Amino acid sequence: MIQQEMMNIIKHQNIAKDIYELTLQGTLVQEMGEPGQFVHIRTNSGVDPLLRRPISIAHIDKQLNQCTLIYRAEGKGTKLLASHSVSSQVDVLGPLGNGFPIEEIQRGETALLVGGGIGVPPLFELAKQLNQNGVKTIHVLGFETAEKVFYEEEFAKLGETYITTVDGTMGTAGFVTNVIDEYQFDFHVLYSCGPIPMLKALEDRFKERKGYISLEQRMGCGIGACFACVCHLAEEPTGAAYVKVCSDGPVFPIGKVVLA
Amino acid sequence: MIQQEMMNIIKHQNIAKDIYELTLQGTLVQEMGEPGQFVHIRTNSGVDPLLRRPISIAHIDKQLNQCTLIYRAEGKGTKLLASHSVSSQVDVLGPLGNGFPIEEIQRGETALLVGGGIGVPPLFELAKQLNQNGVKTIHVLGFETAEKVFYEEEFAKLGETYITTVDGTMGTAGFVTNVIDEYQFDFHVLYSCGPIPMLKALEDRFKERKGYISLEQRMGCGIGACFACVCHLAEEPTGAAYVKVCSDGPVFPIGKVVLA
Amino acid sequence: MNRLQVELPGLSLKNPVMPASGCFGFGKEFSKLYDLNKLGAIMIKATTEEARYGNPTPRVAETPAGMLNAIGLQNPGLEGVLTNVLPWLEQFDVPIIANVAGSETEDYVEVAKRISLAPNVQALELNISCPNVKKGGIAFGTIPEVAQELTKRVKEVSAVPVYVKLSPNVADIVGMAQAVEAGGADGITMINTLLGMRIDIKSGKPILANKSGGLSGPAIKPVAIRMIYEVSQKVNIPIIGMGGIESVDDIIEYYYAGASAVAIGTLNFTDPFICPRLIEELPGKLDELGVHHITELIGRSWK
Amino acid sequence: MNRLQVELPGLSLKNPVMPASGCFGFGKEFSKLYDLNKLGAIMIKATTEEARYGNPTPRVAETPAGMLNAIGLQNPGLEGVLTNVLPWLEQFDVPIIANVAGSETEDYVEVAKRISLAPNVQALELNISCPNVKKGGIAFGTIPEVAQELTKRVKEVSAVPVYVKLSPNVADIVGMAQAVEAGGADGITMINTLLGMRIDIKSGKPILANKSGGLSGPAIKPVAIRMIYEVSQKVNIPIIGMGGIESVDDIIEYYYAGASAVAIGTLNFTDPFICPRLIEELPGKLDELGVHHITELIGRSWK
Ligand SMILES: Cc1cc2nc3c(=O)[nH]c(=O)nc-3n(C[C@H](O)[C@H](O)[C@H](O)COP(=O)(O)OP(=O)(O)OC[C@H]3O[C@@H](n4cnc5c(N)ncnc54)[C@H](O)[C@@H]3O)c2cc1C
Ligand SMILES: Cc1cc2nc3c(=O)[nH]c(=O)nc-3n(C[C@H](O)[C@H](O)[C@H](O)COP(=O)(O)OP(=O)(O)OC[C@H]3O[C@@H](n4cnc5c(N)ncnc54)[C@H](O)[C@@H]3O)c2cc1C
Ligand SMILES: Cc1cc2nc3c(=O)[nH]c(=O)nc-3n(C[C@H](O)[C@H](O)[C@H](O)COP(=O)(O)O)c2cc1C
Ligand SMILES: Cc1cc2nc3c(=O)[nH]c(=O)nc-3n(C[C@H](O)[C@H](O)[C@H](O)COP(=O)(O)O)c2cc1C
Ligand code: FES
Ligand code: FES
Repeated sequence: MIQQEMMNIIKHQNIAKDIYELTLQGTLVQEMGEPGQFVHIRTNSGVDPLLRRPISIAHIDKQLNQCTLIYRAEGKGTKLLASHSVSSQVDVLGPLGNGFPIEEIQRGETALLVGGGIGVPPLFELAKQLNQNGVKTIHVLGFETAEKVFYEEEFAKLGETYITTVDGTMGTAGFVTNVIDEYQFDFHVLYSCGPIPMLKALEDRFKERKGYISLEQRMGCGIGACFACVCHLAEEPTGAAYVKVCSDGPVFPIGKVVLA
Repeated sequence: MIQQEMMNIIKHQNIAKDIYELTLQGTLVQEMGEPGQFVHIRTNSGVDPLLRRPISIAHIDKQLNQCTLIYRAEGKGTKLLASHSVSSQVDVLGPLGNGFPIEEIQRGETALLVGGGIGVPPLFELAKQLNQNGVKTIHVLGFETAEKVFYEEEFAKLGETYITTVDGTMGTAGFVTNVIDEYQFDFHVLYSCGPIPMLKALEDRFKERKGYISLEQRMGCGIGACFACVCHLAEEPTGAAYVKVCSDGPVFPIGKVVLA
Repeated sequence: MNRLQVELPGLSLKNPVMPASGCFGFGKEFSKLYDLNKLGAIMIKATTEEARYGNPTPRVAETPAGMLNAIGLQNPGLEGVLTNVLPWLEQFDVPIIANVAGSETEDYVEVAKRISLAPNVQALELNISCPNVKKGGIAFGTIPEVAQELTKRVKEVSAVPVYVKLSPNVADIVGMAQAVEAGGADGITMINTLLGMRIDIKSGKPILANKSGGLSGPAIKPVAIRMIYEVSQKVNIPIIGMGGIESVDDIIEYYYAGASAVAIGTLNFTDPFICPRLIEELPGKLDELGVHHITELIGRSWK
Repeated sequence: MNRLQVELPGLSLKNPVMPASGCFGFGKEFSKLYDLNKLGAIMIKATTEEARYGNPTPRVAETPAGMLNAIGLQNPGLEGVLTNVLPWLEQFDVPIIANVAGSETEDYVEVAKRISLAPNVQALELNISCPNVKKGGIAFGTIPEVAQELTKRVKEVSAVPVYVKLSPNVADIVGMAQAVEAGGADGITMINTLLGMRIDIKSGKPILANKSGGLSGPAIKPVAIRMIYEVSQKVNIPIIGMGGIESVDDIIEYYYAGASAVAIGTLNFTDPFICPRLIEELPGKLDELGVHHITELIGRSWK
């Protein structure tokens, strides 16, 4: 069930250029399930900024009632969020949306996880849950530049991990697709989250394969009421049919929605 | 000279119901002179609240580069200000306006200081400076109720001090004028700051005497540029002549301006 | 006696707080968060004759103390609303105010006629901010004669009282209000959004795919208060006020200005529990103000 | 070459940033804070024929991300401005844009004729938001024909180019802009304030003594951007844009929308050093955007 809670900040640190890791504690964590869900965070108590910010859940620890978010402090809201100190509280609405279906892959099979930039965080909880289920995970993670890379070691502990940077300052130079095209990984299910061009490149390559992608969209409510975040369905790209990223997604099967 | 400075919060505490004492440090303190000047404080970094808040200077310590403000956390801005913690910074513009003329009274003479509510703070620095000049000060301080009384001991150290509370929970029940009418103090100069009805009552009683009152007015700029804070002159109550509370005041001689 | 009970044409409200149209969908999502029976009423999302997908995304952009939206009246169409939405809402003991939109007078008339017959629809809210296709895209809501005529036509067919929702994008709001009153409106709801735009610094293009959108939220509250203050003194029909409400103080301010009930839009996104929270806080506020019944506050600023 | 240099009718600006009328007095107070020579220009406070005290106080009220003002055009009158204010400003190498106001056409004409002859007044800014006394208080700025005629009359007597300042309180801002262009305006400044009100919860009365006032500040920026975006595509005269500017990003947004220069109003109160600060930050922003000269940005959102 969706809850609203003033969650306690347990840890809050800068882990790469403009990238922050935020650990929150509260009973809302008990409602979290699938990897790939997100929370909607109020970054300020006033009305400026007015809207909440959607941030994926990167790690869940139900025992401790804690979850971790990883976000980039870029605009007004996320910069304000970054200024919150440990032991203060933030207003969190969640968990929201539907995550990556982990039951779609069997023990012993291999999952290819492809993330770009701030699309990487939800893949961490996904990798953990898949590994717990005995699924082998291969991680291909793309970043802009070395100083923006995060969690490479954490991922490496869970499976083969390939880093790419656009400027070649770490790992393979170029995009995640460079690694994918080069290594031609053998996998059963693809899971991905990242910028639209990356997701499109993946769809082009793997449209016949089983796969799930997580989308971003500017949001109002985050719960399905305002119709800010709709996408057309691929089967009816100009019709009245739609899905909402916030409540039907953010994760959809490859090829289901029009990537605009 | 008026300066803008990010001043350090050295001390910040709740000293009575909704009343906070805030000690700031910065070079701007060196510009402070007359008691009764004020500073214009930005209570937030964003645009909500948009305007600065005018707060009187209650105490100046040039040696330590520190000044103290006393304010009531009531509305949006002052409540936000109250949430600032020690060692954080606030954006201060000041010192602004013209304070109480202390050279208008001689060593050995007596000053009657009358304050109401959050009009009391500037009288504290005034009392100190007058005492330094060898002027005797009598303080009549009015509050709503006992739990909102502050600085009664600090004032008592500097001279005879009478407290009034509207509900009679401390000191004389009623208004400052009750004490004034009862004791018929002998004084050379009156100095006062507080709500308009109080100032009017004082003007009624002492219009022939030498005295100075400090006014409040909703402000835009605080520096004399926006004309938000004007008052008519008593000699020409409907003409085009005016004074600005922020830059000509906030302190005016008794009888000079129309109290509206 | 219920201190928050408000009687308006067609609407017997247990309290005067309702979600504004378009900010609450058709109630389904919020019904998972709290009991919709707590609400005074529900203004459902605009219904048009045909189903609409609406505008391309991005459809929202944030602004200082506000937001822009250009949803484009996405809705399942009259048929869909009648068969799926309204029957589902019947489980709640809450009057429904159906927001009616269209591109031509005939659309409005058709939707109004049929939707007003639904058992739980107690009033219509005519969204006259829509551009009129036949008149070259000029909004119905900016020309008094056009708004009056539209109101009249809808009144002729509606089985329930008709509230007209005024657009603030006009020079003379009182003229508009008087025109719809003359057209037979039973009440007024105001304000709809102000027209606005935000441009992305990186791309140099408007953030909204639709380019411009409607500005809502606390930023527009002073505009709404001013308009309600003026209109309430010049018409004899009640006003449901909206625009940036975020606290009980805001509700009181709307009452003082001249509103008889209020709606909350954008703030449902920031705080999804805002409606029941403010309803709960209202009686305490009345105590603080020393009034027994909320209706005592109507128009105090000018009475 | 100066990357910020902008040439507009009558105005050769070393940079396109100037304080907006009414938010900077006549410059004296700010001259104590920084060197006014840094400014692109100064839009001085409205001048009327006779000296005015203006409205009773309170004259300002804060709103979410904005403020209301009802100063009421307080000023020392034409004579006072000519003898005291303008000569004092001659010490600065900054073009002065004189804001002209009145209650009747004749007032505007008289002020325009004489103030335009002052050596440092390089342009006039016609404040057409003032209520027209003869026309029953309807603002000049809400009726295109009236605005056009006023512009024409002022143009006939002015010794310098005339910019007309548009009020946003209209349904059709493009129509207004085209009317003043047809009247001979050399440029447009926009936007003036939106009409708004705040009511005090304790007293139940409007906070402003004047009841309603003009809404300014970041809250109105999306309205201004939308209007400039529309108007700049439909007129051939330059626009000086204003409304809630608080950062260089905002300046860039105004340029993208179609402005050729910008003015900063309310934010001078929040940050009295904002004008020189943003002027200093602008070149770095141009580098970031990869443009050499600021004029390259004009109208990018629609070009
Ligand atoms: C389902 C989902 C999950 C996400 N998970 C993460 C995550 O784990 N880590 C992370 O760093 N970011 C994540 N994002 C992106 C993140 O929401 C935006 O970067 C953030 O909202 C930008 O806010 P701001 O204050 O920095 O920018 P501003 O420019 O101040 O934002 C203005 C408005 O635009 C919206 N907006 C701007 N960029 C985006 C965007 N890319 N996607 C959606 N809305 C946007 C904001 O939410 C806000 O309403 C996610 C987005 C979605 C939709
Ligand atoms: C010269 C001067 C000196 C002052 N000194 C002190 C002091 O030492 N201690 C203290 O507690 N208060 C003082 N005040 C009053 C103080 O400025 C207001 O209480 C404060 O601005 C209210 O802000 P808020 O955020 O609580 O209220 P809000 O309701 O959020 O304020 C909204 C707007 O109204 C203005 N406003 C509201 N009340 C007043 C008021 N009484 N006077 C002026 N503006 C007001 C605010 O500045 C703001 O612009 C002084 C005022 C002036 C003019
Ligand atoms: C996302 C969104 C969608 C809206 N859709 C509609 C609509 O379909 N019909 C309508 O009359 N008003 C619509 N509105 C306007 C609101 O009902 C309301 O009049 C306006 O937003 C002002 O209130 P607020 O500031 O509380 O949001 C919409 C507003 C928003 C923010
Ligand atoms: C206190 C105040 C006084 C103003 N006085 C005038 C004026 O005399 N003439 C005028 O044309 N505009 C006047 N304005 C409007 C501003 O020049 C500007 O158009 C408007 O405030 C929008 O810009 P901003 O949001 O940056 O303030 C005034 C605005 C404020 C806040
Ligand atoms: S964000 Fe409101 S429906 Fe998705
Ligand atoms: S507050 Fe601006 S002139 Fe006094």
